[in-house]
Amino acid sequence: MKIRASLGSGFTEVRVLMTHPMETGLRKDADGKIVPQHFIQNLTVKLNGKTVLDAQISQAVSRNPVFSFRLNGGAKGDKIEVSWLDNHGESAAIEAAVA
Amino acid sequence: MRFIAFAAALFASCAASAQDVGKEIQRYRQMVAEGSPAELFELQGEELWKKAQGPKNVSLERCDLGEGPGVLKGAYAHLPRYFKDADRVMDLESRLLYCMSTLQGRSREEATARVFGSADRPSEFELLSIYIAGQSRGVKIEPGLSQPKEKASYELGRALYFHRVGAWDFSCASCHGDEGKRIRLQELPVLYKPQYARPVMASWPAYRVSTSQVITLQWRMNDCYRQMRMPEPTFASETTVALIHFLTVTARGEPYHGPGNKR
Amino acid sequence: MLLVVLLASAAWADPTPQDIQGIMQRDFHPRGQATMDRVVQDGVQRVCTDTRDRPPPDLAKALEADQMKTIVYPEGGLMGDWKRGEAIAQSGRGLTWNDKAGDPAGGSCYNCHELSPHELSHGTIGPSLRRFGSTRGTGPEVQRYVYGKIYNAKAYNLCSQMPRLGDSGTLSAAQIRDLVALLLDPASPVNE
Amino acid sequence: MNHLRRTLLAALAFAIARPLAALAAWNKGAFTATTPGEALKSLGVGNAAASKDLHIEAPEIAENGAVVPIEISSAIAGTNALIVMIEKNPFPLTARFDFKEGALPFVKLNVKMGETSDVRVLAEAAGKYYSATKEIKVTIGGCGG
Repeated sequence: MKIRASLGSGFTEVRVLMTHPMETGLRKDADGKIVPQHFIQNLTVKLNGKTVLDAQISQAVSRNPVFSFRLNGGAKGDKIEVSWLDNHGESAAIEAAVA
Repeated sequence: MRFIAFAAALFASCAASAQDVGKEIQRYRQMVAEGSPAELFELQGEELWKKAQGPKNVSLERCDLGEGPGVLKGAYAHLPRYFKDADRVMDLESRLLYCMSTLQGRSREEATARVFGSADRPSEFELLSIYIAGQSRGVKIEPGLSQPKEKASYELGRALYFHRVGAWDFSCASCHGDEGKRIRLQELPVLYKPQYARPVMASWPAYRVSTSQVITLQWRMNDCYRQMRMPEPTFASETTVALIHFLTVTARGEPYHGPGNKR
Repeated sequence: MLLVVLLASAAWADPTPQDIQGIMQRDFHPRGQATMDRVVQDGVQRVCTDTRDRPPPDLAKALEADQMKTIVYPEGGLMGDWKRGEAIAQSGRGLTWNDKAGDPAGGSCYNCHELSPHELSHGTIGPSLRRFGSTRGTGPEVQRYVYGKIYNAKAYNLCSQMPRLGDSGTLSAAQIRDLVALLLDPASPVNE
Repeated sequence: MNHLRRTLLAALAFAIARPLAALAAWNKGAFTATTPGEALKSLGVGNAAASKDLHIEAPEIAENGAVVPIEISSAIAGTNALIVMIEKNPFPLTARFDFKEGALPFVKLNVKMGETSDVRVLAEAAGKYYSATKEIKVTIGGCGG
């Protein structure tokens, strides 16, 4: 999982890259077995500890999801945290400061 | 990977003319490139480069890719080239294989058991390639061409490019021979001409969004021969390296800007 | 500068098709139905490689005549079912190492040709075949020409890039008849 | 965007198990609805007025349905949520983004499309809903061989 944040004019563009198979439950693996559903359901973005974006996503989001968001203003040192939770209860989070 | 088995786009009126189609495909590729997770695979490649493996339990960090042991900056952009220690012209993947055996003590059989990976598990060569290629961003493509064996490899590659063979009588030029040609919606660059080879060779290896896979030039040679209805080219063989060498020489001078993103 | 001169005059140093055949025998290995006999060039492949697809006319005529003799016409009519023909034209399967020998192959026609106006995703390596039947007619001679051309395109144009779909064992007589219908049957979308 | 300064951040990637902030519960009903109408009903969305201020930036033709890039931005004052629907997907509701204090109503994401279809986006602003639609043609890319 990786964040890349860049300052725009008046906003900070945050790009998040996540490794996740986002299985739809409709795909068969090499030997013909259905691969069970496995996808991120909740995505949260926090700026300096405060939730600024709450997202619910589905298996229709592409594998290894990449999202871009825009946060108001933003300056050096702002702390951005992105976390996700999937339908298996697994989760991950990443934290970074705007350079 | 696909959500549902594909349905071809059968729709009532076929309003889009050829130019619109081409323009829209470019737009699709440009937007796909902006939102590509390729960087994640570069990170994994870096970890693998530093990971001790094989009977000698050593990492690849002392591997000499042509710019000196462990030197990554610009190494990819200067391959393929002649290596005195192996007395052979090598591309990145064949050189990595050489280091796996000499430094790590791994057998060819073990190291090449899975040279092409899957979306769930990329192969070592794919992860290492995308990481190492990324270390040549901005460096001009300048493969070796001064040594006698480098010239011979270039000439072999050129002859292979036009060699018609296989159950369907194809050569590389059958598809990559004339300007403005397409297979389905896939434009076919005329790779023996510098202006078309440059943008292509500056963007391999690449992340292919449709399969979520890292794809390398060794895979590309393998898969093209498969579609030429030929038997399989041996991984890192002289034939594959010579073809890659010919394409890279044809693209000389272009600053490398990969790893790229493909549909 | 030396380098440019070298490249320009490198033609004499290029390996010959025979050299390449030897290198391929060393650098390739069989996989699935893709066996090593395929690395051996036949006369057509050798001449077209040597002359970069521009064979001298008299040699081309002679070799085209040989290729014409390979075409086997089935008993009865040459027009099959255009609907099956559309499926064959869409399918890219056949003769690769991950196709199972014996499974029905496709003609890969849409890879190179425009056919039905409803298929946006078509190639441009071959000429557009839009309205082929409505412009060329659908009589027995045209049917015979189309059947023969699909069976062995090299009989009509020695160094054509079109595979010899019948001669190579890719398509059966029935499948070629269905493609003839796709091109010539007035009801086929190709002729809309 | 061209004045965008690209700054690569040091990325600390770690999997944590610490409790996550109170999450908007994943709306199972809406995400498992098999028609756009059903999905909207479970989201409690009434009729939505078409609006030119709700922009969908996406290619008209996607070479591949596995990854279709879509950029959505709303110029409707007070937009606090964006909803993405792909009409012809088996489960049309694809994503819902709730923007809190500090985030702009903008998102770029890659979605999967089973076939050529309309992409319908809804914006929620001050309790009212607005919509925009764009058709994306999905074809088979590559050599099909």
